[in-house]
Amino acid sequence: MNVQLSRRSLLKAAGAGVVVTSLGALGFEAAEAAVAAHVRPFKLANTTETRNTCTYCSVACGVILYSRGDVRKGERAELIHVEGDADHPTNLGTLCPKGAALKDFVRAPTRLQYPMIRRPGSDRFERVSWDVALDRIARLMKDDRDRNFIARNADGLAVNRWTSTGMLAASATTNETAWATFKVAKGLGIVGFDNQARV
Amino acid sequence: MTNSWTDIRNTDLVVVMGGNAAEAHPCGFKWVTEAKAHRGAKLIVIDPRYTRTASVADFYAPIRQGSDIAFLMGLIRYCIENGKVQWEYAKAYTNASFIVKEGFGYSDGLFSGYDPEKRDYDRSSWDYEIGEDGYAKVDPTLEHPRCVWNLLKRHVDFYTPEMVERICGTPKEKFLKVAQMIGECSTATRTMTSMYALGWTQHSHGAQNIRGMAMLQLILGNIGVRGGGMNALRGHSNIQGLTDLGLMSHLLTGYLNMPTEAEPDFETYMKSRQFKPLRPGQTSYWQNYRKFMVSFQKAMWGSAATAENNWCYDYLPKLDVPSYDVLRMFEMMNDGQVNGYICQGFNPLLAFPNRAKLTSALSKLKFLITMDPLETETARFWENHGDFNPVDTASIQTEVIQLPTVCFAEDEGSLTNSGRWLQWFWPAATPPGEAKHDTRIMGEIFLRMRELYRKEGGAFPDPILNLSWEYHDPREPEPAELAKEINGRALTDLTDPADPNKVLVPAGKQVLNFSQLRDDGSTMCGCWIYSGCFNEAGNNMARRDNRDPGGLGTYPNWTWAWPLNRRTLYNAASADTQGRPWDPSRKIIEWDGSKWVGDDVPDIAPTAKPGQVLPFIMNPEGSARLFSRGMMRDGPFPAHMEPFESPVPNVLNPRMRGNPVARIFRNDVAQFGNPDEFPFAATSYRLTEHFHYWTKHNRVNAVLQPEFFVEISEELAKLRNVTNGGWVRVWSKRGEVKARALVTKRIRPLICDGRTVHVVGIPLHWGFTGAARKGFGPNSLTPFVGEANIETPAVKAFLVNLEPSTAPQDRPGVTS
Amino acid sequence: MSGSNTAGMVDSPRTAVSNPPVQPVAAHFGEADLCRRSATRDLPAPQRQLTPVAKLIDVSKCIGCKACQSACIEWNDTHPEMEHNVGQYTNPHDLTAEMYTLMRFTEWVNPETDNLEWLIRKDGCMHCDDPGCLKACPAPGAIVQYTNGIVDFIHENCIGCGYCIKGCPFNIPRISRADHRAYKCTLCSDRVAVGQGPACAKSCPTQAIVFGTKEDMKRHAAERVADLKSRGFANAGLYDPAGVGGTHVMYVLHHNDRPGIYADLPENPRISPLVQTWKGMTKYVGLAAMGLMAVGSVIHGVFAKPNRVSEEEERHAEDLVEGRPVPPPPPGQP
Amino acid sequence: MSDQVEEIQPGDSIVPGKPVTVNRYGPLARLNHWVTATSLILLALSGLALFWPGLFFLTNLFGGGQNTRAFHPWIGVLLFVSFFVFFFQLWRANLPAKVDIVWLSRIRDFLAGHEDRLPELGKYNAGQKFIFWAMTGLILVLIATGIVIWDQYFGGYFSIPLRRVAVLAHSVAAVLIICVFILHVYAAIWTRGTLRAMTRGSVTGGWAWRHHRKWLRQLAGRPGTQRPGPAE
Repeated sequence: MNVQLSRRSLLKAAGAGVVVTSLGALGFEAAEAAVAAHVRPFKLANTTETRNTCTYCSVACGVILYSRGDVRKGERAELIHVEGDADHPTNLGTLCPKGAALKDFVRAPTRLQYPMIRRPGSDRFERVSWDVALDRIARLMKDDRDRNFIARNADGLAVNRWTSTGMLAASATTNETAWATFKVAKGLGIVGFDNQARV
Repeated sequence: MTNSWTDIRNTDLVVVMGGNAAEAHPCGFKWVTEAKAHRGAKLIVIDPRYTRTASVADFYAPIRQGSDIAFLMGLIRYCIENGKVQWEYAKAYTNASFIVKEGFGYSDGLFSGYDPEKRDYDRSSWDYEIGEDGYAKVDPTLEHPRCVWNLLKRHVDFYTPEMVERICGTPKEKFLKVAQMIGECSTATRTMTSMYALGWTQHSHGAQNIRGMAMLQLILGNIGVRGGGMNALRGHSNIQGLTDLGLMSHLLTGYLNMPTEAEPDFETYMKSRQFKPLRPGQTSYWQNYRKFMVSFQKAMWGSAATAENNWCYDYLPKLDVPSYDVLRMFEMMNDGQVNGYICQGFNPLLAFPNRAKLTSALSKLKFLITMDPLETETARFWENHGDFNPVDTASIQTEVIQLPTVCFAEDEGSLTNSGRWLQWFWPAATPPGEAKHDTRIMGEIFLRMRELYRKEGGAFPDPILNLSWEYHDPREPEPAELAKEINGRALTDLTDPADPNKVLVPAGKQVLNFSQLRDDGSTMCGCWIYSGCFNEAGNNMARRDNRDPGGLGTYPNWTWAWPLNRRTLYNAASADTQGRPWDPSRKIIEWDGSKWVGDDVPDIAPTAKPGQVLPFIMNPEGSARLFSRGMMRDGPFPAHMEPFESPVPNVLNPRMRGNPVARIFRNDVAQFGNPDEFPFAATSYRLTEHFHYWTKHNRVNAVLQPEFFVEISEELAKLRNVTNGGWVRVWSKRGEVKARALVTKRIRPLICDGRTVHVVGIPLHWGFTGAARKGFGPNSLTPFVGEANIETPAVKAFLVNLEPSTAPQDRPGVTS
Repeated sequence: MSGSNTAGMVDSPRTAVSNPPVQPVAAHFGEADLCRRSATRDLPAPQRQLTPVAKLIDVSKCIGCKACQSACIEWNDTHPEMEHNVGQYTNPHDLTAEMYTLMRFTEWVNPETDNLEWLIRKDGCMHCDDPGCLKACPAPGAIVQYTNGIVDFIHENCIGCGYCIKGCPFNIPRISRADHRAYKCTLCSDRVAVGQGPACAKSCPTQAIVFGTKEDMKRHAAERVADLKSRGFANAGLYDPAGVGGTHVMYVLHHNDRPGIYADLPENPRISPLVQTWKGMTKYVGLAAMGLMAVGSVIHGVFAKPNRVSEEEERHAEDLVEGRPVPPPPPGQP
Repeated sequence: MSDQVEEIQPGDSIVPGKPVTVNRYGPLARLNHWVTATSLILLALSGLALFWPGLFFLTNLFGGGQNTRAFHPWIGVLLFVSFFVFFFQLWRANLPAKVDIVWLSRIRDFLAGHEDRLPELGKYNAGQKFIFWAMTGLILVLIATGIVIWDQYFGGYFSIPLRRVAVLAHSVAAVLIICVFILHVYAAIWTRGTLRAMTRGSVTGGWAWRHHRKWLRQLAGRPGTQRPGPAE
């Protein structure tokens, strides 16, 4: 973290101008005079770089994610910056206003963290464990499938349709996730199965 | 896209119509500005609004939303009339010379065989005359009155520049300027590219918009060449991939189709698909359908799929309707016929039309499961947010389970971009809290259900119990494992048909690509068009060699493109009937006397002689279709159709509303508005500062475009006493929104058929969750009707009314 | 990136030819390369002259996507406020201490063609060769200029007086309400110092913003101007105003004959004569005046004998008070 | 301009004795004077520090540049308030009179110490009046322009061109007021016996007889200031 940043955040914490000015009186000025006239230290020093692809549109710009920590080494890693990949033939390192701010998408305060259940009629979500959530889902789905599965049509023809539960697949998940999702959904006989391509 | 993003740099003329590339795909648009700067290319924008793309265009022409077909047919008429046709290409590579059956006809905007009761056509007359030899009859001289070329000439004759102006509101001289610029691209050495997106697809006649331009491109000889093609700018990072992998109601992987009730057994299903060539010596690649289908079924059910049980053909659901698309599902939901719904990274409450109907439908569910990295309006559809989501929470009995997933930064795998490049990426961050990979969630749900079926039995458990699920950790299949499955492998030694002792692929090894797939169950392959992405050479999607030998933006060794790492589709059409490139300076491949060579993978058998084997190998004709036979529900030629909500009647046939064969549900008809009540023509679109409903969660993008607004002309503002930056209420037959008014010179009233048409522009990025200010989406207003062939919601042209108003109110105690 | 420059198919000058380093790198320039330092008289002459750099903003290629704003916020970790929509695309509505660059949108109907032109200009520090902010700054070392032309604010030395605002011919610097220091575009001096282009230039999707040596940028601008002229923009040209000694942020304008239409880009920017006088003459004349005043007094004090009250005058006063006769007022006085 | 200037002000009075003393300034006036004087000095120091880079080191007196920038305007406000309280006490006695012209025309005699050649003066001579009105005018200019360039609170209210005019005017006015200040201080020192007027508040009878005889005569002429009673 470079001096100016730590300084500025400190100031934010300090808030009021009075506090700020008094910092001067406390000799804060002198303390930083040393680094003063130097350009800001380069903030990507000692970060881990990872090749990734922008999650938004289908130009699929190459991006480099800079993080503290390295997930490949099993460490906890925190994303600190995102930049276009200069080696990528399509975007040549450039990014659009969305891509350039990918970091704040990943670190949005509204990122979901825990499974939640909203009970019928309730006005709130309640946190539950993954096991509770997944068991509940499996049960709800099986019961509905068993109750409403259409094995044969009027003419006695095997049609094996499950129409009373539907699924919308994501548009930003990987092909690999899509294939796994496809297998499960079609395997269960879900016909109301669609994705963003329709929109 | 038939071409790649980087290929756009090779064009001479960019036509952006039905899209807004600069705004929605800025980094891809770079190649337009490069072509302008370094090839002297020109850019034309045709749009109801003067967009960001228009701001850097050489020429801008306004058009009324939904009237594109008339404009495009007008262009074709202009080209034919003024000899702006690449004759050698059009004659050799299109079905211009094919003779159409007796009985095919067209009048009052309708083709032969229309049944108003069924709202459908009997398409039997829309086909070629077949000779005794079983081949389609052709007249290379193009003199036969019923040859496609002459039918086309007659069909487009109606669309004179005057008629175009009358329908589209585009001033005649502006239309002619566009036509003249486009006409220049009919020579072999000038190419034009078409960049379009949802501005064309989201109409009840969306597919015909695109066909219109495709036909024009064929006439100009611009398909298969560098700097040409039809380039659909897909919206999401992997929407192409999910479509390729068949995550749709009517599809299986690689554009194989879901069986229907009309195909009770495997052979019947097969018969209607292995098309025989319609002309001598043509490829008709779909003859390999069976290999792909069987390999796919082996990938699904492994050893359970045998020749005896038709490779588990019965396990596949059989459709009784064309598709259980999203609109149909929400209609059924609203009817109480759907109990459960799973939204994986999807926010239908804002994405689909008629929000009031969506809310009512979701409220009738027993359970809703959402998987997402972010809060979504859908997961909280039951939560009251005052005007922004006026629901009675207590009365909604839906159980909602919200599951946190990772996002790209914490995930690994491949995404398929608009140019069909499959690009592998790696994780960089630790997921927040307890967020999990989608693969883990799907795995866990599947394993739990399989376990329940093992223990309890239940309705037709076989496809579940036998689903092939052999992964290192069944709870969470690894991306590489899945990718290898998609590529396919040999299940037994694959021997050379010529020499049984020669093993081409040993059992258990990855197949090289789909050319090695078999229909005898000896191979498995998840998605044939992706076969080759992860073979014995390794993960080709992870390749990062960005060298460009030809210097024309091919990048053959950068990741991997489907099919077979081919970068330009139909590239065999980039050479003439002798195999010489139309434009040597933009060569893709050429015939060296014995085989095709060049820096892209030929889109034709490597040794197929030019002139004999035609380039459009997926078609039984071998040529491209100006006349699409019975392939489309709404006509073999595009004919002008108005939106279901239009400010003017259809000049071809005033009794015709919208697309005559588009599916509409009874209750929705009552919700169509008329111009007397809703005088203004609205359209919905994206802004460059935001991505759908995602970036409103991002503080930076929220700062760059903080608050919902609608764009109107100075004239309309005057008409309704609206002040710039003030609040307005916009309402349709289906709902209302309150927005800030942005009064602009970039929108101007159009004169269509003698009436003034005011356009209202409604961006779509706001909701009631996230960092940006609370707002509405246009889907509170849009009609619940889909495209006639593919059911894409028609949300680009509808009617609204507008008046000054007060600010919307959040629920008591919340200030927004 | 080898590929895309072959076979005569050159693309635009590339701001980022390589990805940023992640291993620690020493800055390529620093204190020793200052050619100007605010409120500092005897600044040691730099030992070397860095190649002048420049950012070229080609307004004719700009699609107004705001990637530059986004990249700027992210690189500098600023937190601009979320405002309201007030009927315009320009957001935030003005430069702030947290928003160093801004797309300014102007809808202009060209009187010659009657066509609408959507003029979009990226506003921000122009890095003048003769920086008014630096001239006006009273705090030693708060504003510096490197020999490559970058004008940088050294916030630790800034006292928040706002003189830079008065000195700037382009109305760029903004004072932070949080820490009372002036902020503006640094031309990403920290990136340039390790061989990377500014964040905005790197992100720019259409490469309307490019960065390089000033010479290269002028050459590239010439090509762009030629292209624009060929497309009918007879007055296309390069905006590199001489009034401030030229700038290290330049514009290619389709209508270089009237910069004013691009959200009031100054026709002929120069440091205000008022500021010149204030920082020049006033300073010297003023000090002289005060000096003379002091010296004059001293001299008078030395040569003229002090103005003392005599015994006699005390007596007169006593007499007056006691009522004894005293000298009368001189005639003609009450 | 008239001669009917009210020379005597509340609090002015003679105290008989050897020597006679004359009360010239009450405690409030003196307090005002010194508050004003102190703030003027602080303003000069902080102002010069921001005006002349060579004097920037003076900011250390205030705890650094940030503090100097923050304090200077507030001291200015203090000066303004304090001076104007002072002003309302003195302004009448400082109204110009005919005699001031005569005095000015013979300023050389004054500087040479021949006050006997000058007409008898009231409480203030023309020089003192000049200082009084100069201070008044300049302080008004300084506070007005000061507010225009006080970015922390008024940055948004004034156009940049106006702020440029203001900052120039502010510095010119500052230079002038410092000159006036020097003049004032020197005169007080050169004219011996003056300082005690602002310290003890009184001067000697002789000082009054020499410099402001008319004022003294008027005081003496007032009932109650006659010779002491028999009690002495």
